Amino acid sequence: MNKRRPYVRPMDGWWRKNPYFVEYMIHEATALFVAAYAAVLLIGLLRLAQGEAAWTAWLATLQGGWAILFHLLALVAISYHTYTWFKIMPRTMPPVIVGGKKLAGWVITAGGLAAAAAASLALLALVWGMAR
Amino acid sequence: MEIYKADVIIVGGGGAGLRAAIAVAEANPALKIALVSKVYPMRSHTVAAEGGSAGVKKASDSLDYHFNDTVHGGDWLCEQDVVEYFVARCTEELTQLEHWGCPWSRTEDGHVNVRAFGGMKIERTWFAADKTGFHMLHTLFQTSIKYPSIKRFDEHFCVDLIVEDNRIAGVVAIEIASGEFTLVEGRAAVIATGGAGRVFRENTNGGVVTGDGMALAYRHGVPLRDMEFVQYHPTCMPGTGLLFTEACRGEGGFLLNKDGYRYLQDYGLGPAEPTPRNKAMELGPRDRLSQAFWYEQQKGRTIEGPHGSVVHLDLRHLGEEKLRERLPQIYELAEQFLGVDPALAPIPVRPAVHYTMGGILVDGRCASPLAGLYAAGECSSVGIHGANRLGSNSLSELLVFGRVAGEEAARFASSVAPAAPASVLAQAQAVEQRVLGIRQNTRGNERIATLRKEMAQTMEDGCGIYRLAETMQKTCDKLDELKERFKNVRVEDKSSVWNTDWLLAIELEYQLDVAQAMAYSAINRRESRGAHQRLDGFEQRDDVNFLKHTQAHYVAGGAPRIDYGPVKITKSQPGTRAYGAAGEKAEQERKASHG
Amino acid sequence: MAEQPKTIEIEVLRYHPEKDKTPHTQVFEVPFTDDMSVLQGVQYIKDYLDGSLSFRWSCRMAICGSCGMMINGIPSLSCQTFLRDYYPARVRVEALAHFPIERDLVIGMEGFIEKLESIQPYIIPKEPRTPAQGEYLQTPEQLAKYEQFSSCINCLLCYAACPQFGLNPGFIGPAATALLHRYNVDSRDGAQAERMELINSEEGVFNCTAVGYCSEVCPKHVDPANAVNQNKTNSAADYFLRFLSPKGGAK
Amino acid sequence: MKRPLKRSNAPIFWALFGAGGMLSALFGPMLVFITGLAIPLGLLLPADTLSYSRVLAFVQHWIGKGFVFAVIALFLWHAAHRIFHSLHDIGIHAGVGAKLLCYGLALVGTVIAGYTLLAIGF
Ligand SMILES: Cc1cc2nc3c(=O)[nH]c(=O)nc-3n(C[C@H](O)[C@H](O)[C@H](O)COP(=O)(O)OP(=O)(O)OC[C@H]3O[C@@H](n4cnc5c(N)ncnc54)[C@H](O)[C@@H]3O)c2cc1C
Ligand code: SF4
Ligand code: F3S
Ligand code: FES
Repeated sequence: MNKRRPYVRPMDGWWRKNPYFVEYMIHEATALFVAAYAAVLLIGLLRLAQGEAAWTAWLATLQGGWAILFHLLALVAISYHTYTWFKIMPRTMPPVIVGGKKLAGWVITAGGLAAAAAASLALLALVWGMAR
Repeated sequence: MEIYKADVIIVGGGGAGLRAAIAVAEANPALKIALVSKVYPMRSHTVAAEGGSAGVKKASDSLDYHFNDTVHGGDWLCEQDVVEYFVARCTEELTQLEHWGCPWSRTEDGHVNVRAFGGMKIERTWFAADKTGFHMLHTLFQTSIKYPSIKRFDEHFCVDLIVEDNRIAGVVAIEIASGEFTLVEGRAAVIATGGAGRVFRENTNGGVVTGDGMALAYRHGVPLRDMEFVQYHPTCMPGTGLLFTEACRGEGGFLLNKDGYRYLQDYGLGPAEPTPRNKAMELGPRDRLSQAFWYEQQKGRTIEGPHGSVVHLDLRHLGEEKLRERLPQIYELAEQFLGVDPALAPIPVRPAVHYTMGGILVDGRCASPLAGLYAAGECSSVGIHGANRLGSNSLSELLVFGRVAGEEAARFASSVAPAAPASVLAQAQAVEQRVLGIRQNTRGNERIATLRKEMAQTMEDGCGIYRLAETMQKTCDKLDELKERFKNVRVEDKSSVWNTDWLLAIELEYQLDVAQAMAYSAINRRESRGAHQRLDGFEQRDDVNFLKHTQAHYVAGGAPRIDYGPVKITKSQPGTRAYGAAGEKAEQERKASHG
Repeated sequence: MAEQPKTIEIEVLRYHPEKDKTPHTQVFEVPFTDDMSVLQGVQYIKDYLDGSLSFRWSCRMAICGSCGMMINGIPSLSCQTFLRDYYPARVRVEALAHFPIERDLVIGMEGFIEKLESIQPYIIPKEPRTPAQGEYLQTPEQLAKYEQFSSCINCLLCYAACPQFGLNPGFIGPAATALLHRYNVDSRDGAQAERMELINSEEGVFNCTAVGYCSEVCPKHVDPANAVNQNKTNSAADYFLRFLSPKGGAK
Repeated sequence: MKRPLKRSNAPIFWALFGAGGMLSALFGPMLVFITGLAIPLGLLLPADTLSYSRVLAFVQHWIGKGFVFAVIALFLWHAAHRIFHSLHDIGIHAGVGAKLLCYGLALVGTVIAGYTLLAIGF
């Protein structure tokens, strides 16, 4: 008679048990802000389609306290998303060989963050240029 | 009891066992193979081998050189016809392993690279960074998965062989996960259970290296040959015994005493040169290096550490970059276990038991005197190591003789009919009762750990680097006493599932048998040769009386019976074993006299 | 001895299938020295305090892969983790997470072995060759492409680190994928397409949400997360390109 | 594994997730800053930057259309994928339901954005 009786441990609350997982859940949660921000833009787009008055009204709502607060939080969350996105990049990308040597992880992360900074500046410059 | 009907049984999933299993599968895909191992194959101790595996590779090298290095290194106690076969097969086997995916280190143009190793005249050691055994074992294990005829019994602990009509008929194993017994029937069996280094206190071996297969064959009347020859490796971690591979010295490491002096030059291994020269100084053979350590210790020129005397292995001059590239694992071991950065500080080292040269007596085709029983790898004594193994010969041995054992076992299994199943089962049930008895014994009061520690200590005392009749006798007596006390061993754990307490007790019994064979073989060899060095009037090699193999025979309830067998000499007459400048001179003279 | 010998407390998660319904913890006092690994601590318990404690170990040098345990909640090789890093606090030792506990610190490994067997972990040569023809040429650069992925010791720490494996034990998981990838990128091998089916399947790489902790705990710097995630790209390419290629990619 | 293997259709969602993740990592913070903070608060940029005519012109150009569509759709797909997995992570195995909800919403958003952009014309 076989006396084996393997015990399977439950997974409940696993994400609370290790700081690494807590961090993971936080960066996953940034998706909520990405979604919400996309929704805000979508509403803006709909308002735009409805004509000038609707659009201006939408712009005005963006000036409300809650709207500002939301965008502040979204800014933090999505910036954090940017940071973590490039932080795991070395883990998700094929190795980059430069001069016979594998590029170190931090170089890739730094490169990604630099690209994000460049893209942001370009975007800002573009909008600024259009506005003038 | 579960019954599995195989054709060929292989006990041991290390390098030798896996190579044998593949050989059977390739020789005859119709044969059913049972591969029984007490650990998952990739946990076998082959995994720990660091340095490399020998096979003639360079144009400047030759089979004769490899032959001579091996026979001289073995102090002429080798079976020379077997060595000839061996050196001729190494390169093909290593190449085969390359085809199976082994990540050998390469030269710039894509060929397999070779490095220097102790006692080897020309660089011929194939290596995969400093994880050679690891890569060989995983390559073999993963390749074995390709063959559907290999049925693995992982984590099955073999407790006995079944012999019927004077030939092998099966093995009995415990499924560790359930504690249930399995009878594996078969017409041929290969034992590939590895060495027995853990009968000693400080050793480089893994917990699984307990000589089980040696004891199994021994108890069934197969002699253990040359068991007194136990290799000390000169550069091990004090305390744990973990190994710093010889490759450290092959790459150019120095051994220094407490004055920072390369003391090996005082022991006929000089001259001391800044870069490694084959067969000289730090690249001398292991027995000589370990012996030199012992003398330095006697002279008070070693360094005292918390785990005894040490000397320094100095790698600093090689620089961090080279160390990280060529010896990455060594680098990490030193950093983590000792807190030493080898690029900045020397590593404290001392000799520890490393390898059992002797083992199950088999002929050049790996056949033991018991029909159908074969052995390969460290558990066997096929005759290539003699009185002292050269580093990097044993990994090649696993391949060459693992294959031979597999092919021979396949041939034998195809040539005979199975034994009568009823009597085989009856025997197996008797084995089950006996082995369960060890667990169920409630009267005992001896702790397993205590007996084990006493055994390991007495082996170190009596059968260490240098030996004296008096201490060896003490060891023999102590082992007799321990065997007596073993009858009262207490297995605390009475349960079935994963009862490692029980397995440790069984292993201890195997170890005591093997230790006895070693100690009695040692005390009876009244000469000094290779790894067996005496200081009690037998300091010289004695070819007149002892150019022969010791054979220890099991005697139930008593001391082993020792007798001797001849040594096969083909083309190398015993000469002086000299290294360093003296060795080169001796070789010149030998050449000159041959014209 | 002038100094009072020091001791450290080791808290062990025990489970005995023949007696216990669920695991429970037990605390042992173990003599402490500076150079003792957690494995040595646990061995001390077995040798002198409680012979019934079960765990796997062998090499003591971080290469055989048997001694993985959760040490203070972190998947670790116990032979390579030192008590001095916790002293004087108590150390908690448990069986590797996400695996069934067979007993005490011993986990069931069959699932992993099945996965390993399923990935065809052997060279299926691009151009067959006999030993007489000598070795395949492989430059150090070609070797470097797979060497890292070939250094996996099957210690399973990465599985104990991967919540996606915990949530779905069918997931092929980090180490097996790393080994699969090791063969795919070996210049001698020509069977990437055959191995794709598994990568693409529901047990395959898309179970991974790039948690990345697997690579964090890997004692051999295999970076299994990298193997898994590179194969997402490969799999996606295979998924979309099969419509283009006449043979339809992997089936 | 001997049993038949079922091909996962995850690559579609994963590709959208990855594209959205990359786009939001590169432009997300600055977009939020511009539309949500700089303009409403009159920081850095003139208050009329997003005047109706300007935005309309932008969205009527095919580049602008493309950008707006990509941002809204890919952000949604990225988020949907992550949220779907996180539900699984925290033990809500709503299975098909959760999948439909997450990806369904993303799909609806995508369709609305596409339709509206087309409706706005060129
Ligand atoms: C640290 C170290 C470094 C080394 N470096 C080198 C080197 O650089 N070059 C070189 O040539 N040699 C080296 N050696 C020696 C060489 O590695 C070994 O001799 C060789 O690996 C032994 O292989 P094996 O297959 O005979 O046994 P192992 O690999 O030890 O395998 C034994 C197998 O038998 C099984 N087994 C044992 N008992 C039982 C039982 N009762 N029931 C079921 N199964 C059982 C085990 O599970 C295991 O699978 C080194 C040795 C050590 C310890
Ligand atoms: S990938 Fe790393 S952590 Fe995972 S099993 Fe292999 S060695 Fe262990
Ligand atoms: S932790 Fe698991 S989720 Fe992926 S990156 Fe590693 S396999
Ligand atoms: S005991 Fe081998 S890895 Fe720890």
